[in-house]
Amino acid sequence: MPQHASVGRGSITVDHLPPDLTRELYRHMRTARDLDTEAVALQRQGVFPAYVSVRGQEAAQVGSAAALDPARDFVFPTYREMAAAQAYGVDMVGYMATHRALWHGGLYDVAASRFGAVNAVVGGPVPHAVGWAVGERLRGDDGVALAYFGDGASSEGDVHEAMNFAGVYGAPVVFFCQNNQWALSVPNERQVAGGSIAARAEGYGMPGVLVDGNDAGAVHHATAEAVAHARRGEGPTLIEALTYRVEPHSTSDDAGRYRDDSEAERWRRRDPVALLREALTAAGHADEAALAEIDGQALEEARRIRDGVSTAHEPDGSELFTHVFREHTEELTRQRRTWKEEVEL
Amino acid sequence: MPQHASVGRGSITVDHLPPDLTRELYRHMRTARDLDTEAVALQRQGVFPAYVSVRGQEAAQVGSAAALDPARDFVFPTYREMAAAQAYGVDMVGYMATHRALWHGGLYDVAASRFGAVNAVVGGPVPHAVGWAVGERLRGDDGVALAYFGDGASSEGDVHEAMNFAGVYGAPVVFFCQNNQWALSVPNERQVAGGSIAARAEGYGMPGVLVDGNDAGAVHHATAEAVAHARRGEGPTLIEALTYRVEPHSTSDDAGRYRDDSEAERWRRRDPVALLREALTAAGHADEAALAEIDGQALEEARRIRDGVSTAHEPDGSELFTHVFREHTEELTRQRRTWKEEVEL
Amino acid sequence: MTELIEHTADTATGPVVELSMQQALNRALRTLLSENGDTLVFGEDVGTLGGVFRVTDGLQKEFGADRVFDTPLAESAIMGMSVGLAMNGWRPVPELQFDGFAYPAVDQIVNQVARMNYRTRGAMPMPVTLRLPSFGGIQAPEHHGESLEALFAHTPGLKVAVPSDPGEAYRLLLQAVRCDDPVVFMEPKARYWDKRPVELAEPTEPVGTSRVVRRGSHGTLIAWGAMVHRCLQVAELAAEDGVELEVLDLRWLTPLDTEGLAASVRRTKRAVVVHEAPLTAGLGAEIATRVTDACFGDLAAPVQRVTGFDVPYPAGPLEPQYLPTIDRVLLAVQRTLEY
Amino acid sequence: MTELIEHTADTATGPVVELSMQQALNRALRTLLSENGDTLVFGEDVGTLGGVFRVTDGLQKEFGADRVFDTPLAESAIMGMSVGLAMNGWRPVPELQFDGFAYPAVDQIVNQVARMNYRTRGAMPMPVTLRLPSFGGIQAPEHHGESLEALFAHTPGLKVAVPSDPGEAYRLLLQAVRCDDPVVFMEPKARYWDKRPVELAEPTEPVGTSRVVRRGSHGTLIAWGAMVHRCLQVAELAAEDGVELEVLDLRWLTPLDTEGLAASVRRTKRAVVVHEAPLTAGLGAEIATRVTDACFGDLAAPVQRVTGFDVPYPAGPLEPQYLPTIDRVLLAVQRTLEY
Ligand SMILES: Cc1ncc(C[n+]2csc(CCOP(=O)(O)OP(=O)(O)O)c2C)c(N)n1
Ligand SMILES: Cc1ncc(C[n+]2csc(CCOP(=O)(O)OP(=O)(O)O)c2C)c(N)n1
Ligand SMILES: [Mg+2]
Ligand SMILES: [Mg+2]
Repeated sequence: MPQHASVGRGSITVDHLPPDLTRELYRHMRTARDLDTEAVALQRQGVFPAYVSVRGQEAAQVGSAAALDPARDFVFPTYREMAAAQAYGVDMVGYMATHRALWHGGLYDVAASRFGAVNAVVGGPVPHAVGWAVGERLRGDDGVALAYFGDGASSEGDVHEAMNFAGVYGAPVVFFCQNNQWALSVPNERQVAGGSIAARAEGYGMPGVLVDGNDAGAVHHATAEAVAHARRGEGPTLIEALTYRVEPHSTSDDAGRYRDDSEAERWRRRDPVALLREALTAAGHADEAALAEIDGQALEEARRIRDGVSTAHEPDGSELFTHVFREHTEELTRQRRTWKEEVEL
Repeated sequence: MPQHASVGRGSITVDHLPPDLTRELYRHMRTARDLDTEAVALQRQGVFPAYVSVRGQEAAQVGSAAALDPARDFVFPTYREMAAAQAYGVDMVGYMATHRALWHGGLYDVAASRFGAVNAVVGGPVPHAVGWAVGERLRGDDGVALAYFGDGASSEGDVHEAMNFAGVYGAPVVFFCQNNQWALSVPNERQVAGGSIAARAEGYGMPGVLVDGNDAGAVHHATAEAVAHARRGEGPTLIEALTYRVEPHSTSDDAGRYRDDSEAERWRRRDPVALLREALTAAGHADEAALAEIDGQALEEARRIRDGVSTAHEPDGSELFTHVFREHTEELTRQRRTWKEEVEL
Repeated sequence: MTELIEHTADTATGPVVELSMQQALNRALRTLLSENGDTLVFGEDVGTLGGVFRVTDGLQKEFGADRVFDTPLAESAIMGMSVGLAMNGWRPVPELQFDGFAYPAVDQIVNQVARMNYRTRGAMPMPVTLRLPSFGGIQAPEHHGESLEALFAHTPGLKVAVPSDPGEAYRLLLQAVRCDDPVVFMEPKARYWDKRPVELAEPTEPVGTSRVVRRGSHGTLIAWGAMVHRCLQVAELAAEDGVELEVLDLRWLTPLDTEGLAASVRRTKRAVVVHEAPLTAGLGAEIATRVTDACFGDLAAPVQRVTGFDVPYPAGPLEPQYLPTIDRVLLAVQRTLEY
Repeated sequence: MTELIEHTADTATGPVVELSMQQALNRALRTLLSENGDTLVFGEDVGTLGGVFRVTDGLQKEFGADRVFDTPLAESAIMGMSVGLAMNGWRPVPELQFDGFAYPAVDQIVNQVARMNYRTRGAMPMPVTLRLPSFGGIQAPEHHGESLEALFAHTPGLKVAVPSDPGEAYRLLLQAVRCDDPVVFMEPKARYWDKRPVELAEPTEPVGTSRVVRRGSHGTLIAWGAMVHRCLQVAELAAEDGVELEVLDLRWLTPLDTEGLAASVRRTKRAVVVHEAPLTAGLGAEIATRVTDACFGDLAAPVQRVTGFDVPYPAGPLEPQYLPTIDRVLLAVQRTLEY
């Protein structure tokens, strides 16, 4: 089933990809990794009330997001797509604001980024991608929608409805499932009947692709093919990127209660960032000096984002009322007055 | 894919089934057919506010329901399972009461019949079947749940969630889809991505069976196998019985607005009742005299049911309040008093 | 007898035609599809069939299957698709076939449609109008007679409109679809076939205003949808006994016209609110509370509620025993008068 | 200062232990699983993990994975499965992980769980207790701070309970699960970790009764869940100024204790209802209406409501500006006193 299997558990290859692209992938993955580390620290320091780590999923996210065209495509994320946002060019201070709980959904410009607001409803945004894609085709444009979702989300009715709609309408959607093998405390074998999410694709008459989610090059290739397929008007594709959530579900979670860390430890050894770094060297796409320079830039960028989000202004309480409606109501004006008199006082 | 294909569009065979069983199937199908005719007439006479015909689907319903054991299994119907109810032994006066709008769900005893209340939410009862089946296995009993649903229902999130649950729990469920090729005005090609509901089964790791839904013997065989499979503890099966809704969606519908009657006409010629009648004769399971006798009994039974439902008492208004709760509330007692004083007055 | 305030030929500024509500809605959709190429109409059976109530009759033929189309049978995806279409610049007008089948879509409506503009701080407006054939009175099957207005009115980010006659239906639908906020447009099924002279003119009264459909001084009947007609019947009967009732058609449940309600009740000193939904936590409570708050010193009696009972919506013969009857409303009027 | 009415060691008939609400609920589930072999506990992450709030901690180990189990991630199926289990004679106690994720299950809750007993005329009772971690106050992500009580209270066929402290949580959960009707059991997340002495005794007060948690004569504060604690803080402060407020913990939202409410307000003549949900069409309107109806002649001022605003539940720093604050409740008290 995997159409672009990696050459083995111990190494990957990026020989099939242009050197500058692979260096870009590496830069984004490295930045996301460093930012993830900073974010966990910010949570420990009490700056973030909670955080969901993307560690170990950088290849799946960066490999896929980098296969899109941020000028015409559109991404529909869940709550765990920090590395995808980074690769796609989202304002990361605005993105991380959601983890500081400054604003549900984040503070980046969703319209300009063409990257949906952080969405906490598991499965919920998947039909949005289909609607967006249907709208794109209606207008005769060639953008592609990519919906991220998890193995747990695959159980939700909305994901089925969305895939069926996409199949019926032949909509240009890439359903990108990061199967990190856990949905909070529930492993695949108690979540996914039949054991394969990619295998569901056939039932909707669309291609299903299983890809090594820790192999950035393989993910990129699979996604680029699916995007091209959709752009040509040939309809949706379902990609299952097999990866692993090496951290607990979130900083509030205690993974020791439900899984043996040795499993996570095995996957930590298949670290996608390290794998890509080695592959870059092996392919001759970058030498140690070039990689060290990227590492330095990534760390600097991660720290810039960290500082930005740590010092961002809290929204004013009046913002409670600002965006409820486009066309304001007297009732909310009255309530805003109450707020001003009673709460701000 | 069809595991029990009929011998051709023009005829079916029942050679593989016991003679008495095939006569029973015929008797139920004939009764359902006659009752359907009576029901349409009752609607025209204004006795029923509306009616949903099962004409053309008798083989799919009777063939499947007769493969169950009404003493230990449980059926979860939609709103179009009159023939299944008839074959399963449900009190048909009580069943038809739902079409006279005497009580939503019908007036038969759901617990004693082991046949769920008529359910108007498309897809809604499918997860109930899974819950019932999970409960059956927890208790160590060997009953099987059968959920009926339509091709349209296959698009609902609930049906996906139910199949995934059944797969994960290995629950003894038969998912029985009557693909009558129309969901109100929407044909399969605009409803079912990929074109096959049975093909979805693989994605849940369960057997998927496509069967000729107008071949009562084939349906019975396929269902009996699925039931045995479930009873042995081997989990769920998805059966797609390909049939056709030869009548409009309901008596309120005008099918001429969305389909050419010539298609329906072709299917009317594949009438499942006539096909079975011929097959019985061909197999030597019944001669013309025996068949005529069954025809007479069926008509008599249909008329008995018609008369029963036509003359059934309307429920008293106080019944509005009787079954809201098992443990009564003062508020409802008060409202019942209001009703008595203000409405009954 | 007091005057009956209606948009009729006398005050008309547009052509007046005799239309049922279902036809008036169809006309409004034609106007909307014509005037704005971004408007899309879709849902179960709205295309080829023209909808089970024929509200979308002929629209696919006129505007093409790109603009007016059938969906597969999945309510949550219909609303989810609406979100995505709106994010891509379209103005979706989805239909959910019946009130009771809005429940499977509640997550998308409440968690997504209603708050996407908020979540994105205005970057992703949701000019979605959900057309929802609603309420009871037609002896329909289970789940075909539900009143969900309290749920929608309680959901921040949604607006809610309910027409009570063909003319209102025409004008309110124009306003709803043109509004850049999501609107739940609840169509009273029981009034679909009711014919009236309709002025095919632009709406003139702002979103969120109620209207007085009959003037009176002894009390105010407050209603929406099919209950407006019932209240007019009550007022007619009461007038025979010399009791002059004002009838207020709320028509916008969000935003709620608190000032309009208060102005009427301040004059009449008595109010009865009538709705089909069950009593407890129904919108009647909100209205009673607002009226009481605004008119506390003026109220001669507590606001009365005449509503459905706290029971699941019943089948055929029980339906008239569940819905507010003329008698029950008259009794409530009597209670306020004799308080 | 007036007396504080609490189940504490003084009145105890069972062993008294110091427990958080989350622990008290865990104890109640152990009691329930022990006493009735038909009771099943399931939901997302309730098995191996013991629930994200640890309410089901240790239960799978103690009662086995047949009785306490994880489900796949699908709320509608969790409630749909509950219906089927109940139809097969079990007593399901499903959990939906957070309030905001009850929305995908609304169809099964409203159209199926709430009316299966009705639809089958008593043949298929639904002794389902839906445990729903609810309400805000913990700076959680979006959809983790919602108040759905108005929707549930408006749904015929459902009962709704909300504990406000550990002892109440223990007793109410016993009552809810033993009840043969479906109960939505809303657990105030903000109070999960609040420790109190809990009497592990049988509930003695019937389903549907409220309780007075503090006596007073100048006005009644009405609340449920975490807002009960807030009202007690308000009463404490008011008492310093010589204003004695009664605090009424509603605890059962359905059936609603109209008589208990009226009895208190008839004495105090003033009422303030406090809830986290948005104002419009919130349950506060129902309570205000009932109180007004029952105490019309006695009320010195209209019933005041202090509630969340009509906006989507906000993120972190805005949360305290959204939820009713002590100051806002005090201002409402002042308004009623000065009316
Ligand atoms: C509809 C819904 N139900 C429940 C939750 C609570 N929840 C948050 S994340 C999660 C697990 C999701 O697993 P998966 O889809 O595999 O994504 P992952 O966390 O592994 O990235 C759950 C149950 C939710 N956010 N949304
Ligand atoms: C959840 C839901 N949505 C919409 C409807 C309205 N409706 C009733 S039957 C029907 C078509 C169902 O088609 P299918 O599942 O194929 O069953 P069939 O009528 O062909 O037996 C629709 C849309 C409904 N009853 N329930
Ligand atoms: Mg996962
Ligand atoms: Mg069909």
